[in-house]
Amino acid sequence: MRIQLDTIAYTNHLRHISPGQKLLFGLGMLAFVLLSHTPAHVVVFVWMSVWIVGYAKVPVRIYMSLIGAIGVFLALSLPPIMVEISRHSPAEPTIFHFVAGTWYIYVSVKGVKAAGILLLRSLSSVSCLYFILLTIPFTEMLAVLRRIGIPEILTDLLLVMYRFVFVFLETIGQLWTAQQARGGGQGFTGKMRDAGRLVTRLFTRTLQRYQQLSVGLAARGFEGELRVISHVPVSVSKRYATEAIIGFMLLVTFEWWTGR
Amino acid sequence: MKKKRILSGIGVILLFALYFVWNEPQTAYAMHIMEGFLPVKWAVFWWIVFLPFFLLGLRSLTKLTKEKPETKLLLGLAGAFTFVLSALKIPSVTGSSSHPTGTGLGAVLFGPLVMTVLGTLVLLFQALLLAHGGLTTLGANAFSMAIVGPFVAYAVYRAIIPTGRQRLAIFMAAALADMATYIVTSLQLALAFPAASGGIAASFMKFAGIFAVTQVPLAISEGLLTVLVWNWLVAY
Amino acid sequence: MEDVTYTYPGSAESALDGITMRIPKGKRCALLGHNGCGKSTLFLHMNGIYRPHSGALKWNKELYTYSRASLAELRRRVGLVFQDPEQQLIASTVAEDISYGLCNAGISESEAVRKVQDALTRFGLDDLQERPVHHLSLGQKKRVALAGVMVLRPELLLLDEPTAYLDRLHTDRLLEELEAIHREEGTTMLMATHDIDLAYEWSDWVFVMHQGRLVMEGTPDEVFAKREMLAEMRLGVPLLFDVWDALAPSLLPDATERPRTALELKSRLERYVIDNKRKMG
Amino acid sequence: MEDVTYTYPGSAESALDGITMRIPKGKRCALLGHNGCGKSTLFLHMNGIYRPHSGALKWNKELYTYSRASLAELRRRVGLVFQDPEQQLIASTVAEDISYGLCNAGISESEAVRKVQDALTRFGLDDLQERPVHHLSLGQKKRVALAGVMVLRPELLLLDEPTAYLDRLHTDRLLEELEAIHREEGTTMLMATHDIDLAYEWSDWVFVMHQGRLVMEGTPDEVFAKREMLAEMRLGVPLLFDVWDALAPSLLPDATERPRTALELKSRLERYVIDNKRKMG
Repeated sequence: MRIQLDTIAYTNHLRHISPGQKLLFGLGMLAFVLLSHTPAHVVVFVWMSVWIVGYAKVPVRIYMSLIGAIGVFLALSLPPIMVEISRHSPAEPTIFHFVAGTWYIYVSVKGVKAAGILLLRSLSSVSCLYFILLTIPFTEMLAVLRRIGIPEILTDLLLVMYRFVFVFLETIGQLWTAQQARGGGQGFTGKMRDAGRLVTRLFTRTLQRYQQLSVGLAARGFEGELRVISHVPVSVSKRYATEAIIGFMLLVTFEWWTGR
Repeated sequence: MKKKRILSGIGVILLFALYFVWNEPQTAYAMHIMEGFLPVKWAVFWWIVFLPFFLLGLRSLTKLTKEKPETKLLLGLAGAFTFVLSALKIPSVTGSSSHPTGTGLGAVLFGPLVMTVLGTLVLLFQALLLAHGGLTTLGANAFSMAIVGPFVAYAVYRAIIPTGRQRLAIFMAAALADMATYIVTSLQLALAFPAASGGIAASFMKFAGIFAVTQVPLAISEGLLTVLVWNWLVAY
Repeated sequence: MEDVTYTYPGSAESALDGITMRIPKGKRCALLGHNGCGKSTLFLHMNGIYRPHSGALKWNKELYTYSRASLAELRRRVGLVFQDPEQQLIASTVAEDISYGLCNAGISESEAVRKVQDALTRFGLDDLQERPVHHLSLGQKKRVALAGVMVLRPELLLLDEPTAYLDRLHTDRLLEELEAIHREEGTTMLMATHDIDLAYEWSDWVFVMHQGRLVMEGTPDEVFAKREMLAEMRLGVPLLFDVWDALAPSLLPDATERPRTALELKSRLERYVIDNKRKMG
Repeated sequence: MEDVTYTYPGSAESALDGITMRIPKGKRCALLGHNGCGKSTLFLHMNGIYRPHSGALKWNKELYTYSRASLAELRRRVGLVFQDPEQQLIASTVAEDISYGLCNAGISESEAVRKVQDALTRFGLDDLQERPVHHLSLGQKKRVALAGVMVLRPELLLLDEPTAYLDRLHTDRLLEELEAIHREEGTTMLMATHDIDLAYEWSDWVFVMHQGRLVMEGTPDEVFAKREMLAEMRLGVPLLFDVWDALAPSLLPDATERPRTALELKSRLERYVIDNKRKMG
């Protein structure tokens, strides 16, 4: 089984640019989004989309569906922020309101505005996150983490996890297929038992894997360290670096201009 | 006038019903606060609250793996296992599918401090491989899922186990860990977005009320599932 | 009557590329091809797990409808044995696993218990019934997987590389069991394999798949006679077939039937030698 | 010089029951036996992962000492390729994984990078080096596992069922690679398998294990000539061997050497047919 985002990260057109450069850029933009205001958010979203679709050559259709999924979720998270419930009739201008018993339920103009601002901020930070996810393969991210001095225990755990996440996804997919092929998944109790069996089988398989892996790695000279030599592209692209820096400076100016 | 009020009441109910039907498939995200959703001061605040626990967990982990290097492999596999569980759809009491968190079972098996580190790494994977949650909101999400969840599960399990009712202990541990996670998430959102009238308390009621529709059945489902798994594991 | 027609122009990965095939009822069929040629994908289509992007599948001239009830019915009729039994065994003990399909088919408990007992006896698993699945050997796991499928008495049995990784002892046992099933219940069988010697020895009808297409079908003699095509796909030709082709034209010009096993070849040759000596003498 | 003597009276499961064997240096050896006869356990002893309950192992006449340093040294000299590549691949990309053993051996980084590059080229993995392991096919994973072991240039290479689950195309490729390694580096090889046809075609020396004991050893011709013993263990006889035995006494009474591959058999038979015709004519 494959995870779409992971697969794209290995085939995107910015793959051979130094992951450090891309990570720095992505995180920098993310921090900028959190500190800036709405007009800048819109510009960041558009600019990051250009990086992702234009430079990294992620198919537009895939990118749109990724953003769409997040958008739907965000839209669904907004009503609790917009809707106000009060015992008193609203003091501020409202878009509409109901009276239910002694309760007033209303949506205020201010609330909608706040939700809109939040939506744009989220979307633009998600586009920064997607830039990181779609252009930096996990292995290279791990190499960067090692280099900046993240404790070894964490990088080792991440290495083992990353390797076996896919093995287990495969296993769970196969077990699920087998359950379907044998007529499983009928009714709530049936589904519940099937899910329970899946988890149980996966658990025993995990323990088996642990035994196998200890032996397999011992045979390769494992003594507590999981050191490998990562081949990480180091080419820092001047062209992209220039655009990133100039763009960032323009954005800061823009933010200063509009944010006053 | 009265008639109109009743009609509008029904309208509201219908609207909410529709909203929950829509919201249901999105429960995958519901326990996570999305990237960029929290204002910067709250994002930083939760990172600061989260870090001491994480570092404590890390310290106990380092000690553990120094003594027995193979533990590293076991924990890595356990992390992968938890991640895969969180990507698994389980049937929910309300009918459609939902996602288990696995923190309850993990805390009972490995202890809460270890689970804190593992849970955080699982959240990091969800952010990096699936774009669930985010990097700036990792502190807040890890606090609710990887710290509060496991500690509640562990405490509940320890509290009930002396009564000898193991299944109940497992069920409550898993279900209450889920509930605690969702309550903390609601609180985090309420703190960040206080209501115009009624402030934080009113806002908390709104978030908790809405999440309750999806998260309470899910917590019960996860509790049941964990008991089923536990039964099979104990039997063999 | 068995009648599966199936067309499916390739997806992005084009696992199956416009395949049309018809499985003859009551025959033992072999499906030959390399790893990744689409054999497993085809099986998952026949079992109704995957739906074709285009084209359609039929069962007894009736189209697959993919409604819940018809799928449940279909999966009772078409049994699928996976290559890796780890993948197929779901429950924790042998008896429980065999009962899994029965429970899903909604058979009453007393009936199910009886059937499970029958199956246990039938496949020589009586002693193992309470054993947890992860304590079994590979050969035993494969037997349990087969029992769990056969207990539903499917009309078509799909076997994905059933002998993969089994030693000869267990391969022989498995083939004997399949033989018995075929003899007693007349189940139609379709076995995916890349072992051409096995396919030659065992099957009545051979399909050859290559890169998602069905490239050949026919009786074993017909298919293996097309040496060039097989060589091109690097599938090879059964050893016995090769030997016979080298010998027969000159030694036994009037021989019509090919030997299918080493034993058969041996006895034929011995007869020939004796005949020859008599002629000479 | 290669000299492993090894005795180990059985544990509770008696996986190995007093085995004494000596692996001839520079030879390609096959270790035959059913699944679960103790082949894998034996390998894990040779690699120093398990310690015998009694008896001892020697390397070049020196006893295994099981100290940390000597174990590390031993594991560099004795490379072990597992049946399931998932078991020994740990890093996330091909190049990283191959470097893992080198890092453990404490080789300097620049040297290691060079060796990894060599190994990538050697095993035709250049195009895959940045590919994550989970995007590889089974055959590719096996190749990476082999490369990760061979990069340390072991003197003895242990292969546990290397052809399991591979189709003929990939089996052929793997055998070609082993052949090249053997030719160029003279590595001693010991391959556990239950594929007797493969063992017959490939090996210079054959060991047969049964229920934790070493029951036979010798050249392939010697071992496979003991049909009764092989039949008793239900290991069977290579098909080629069988066919040849059926043919040779009557057709080619003066033939001394047996053919080892189907191709060889075929050309021998063709020559015979031509000779025969000439005689007749």
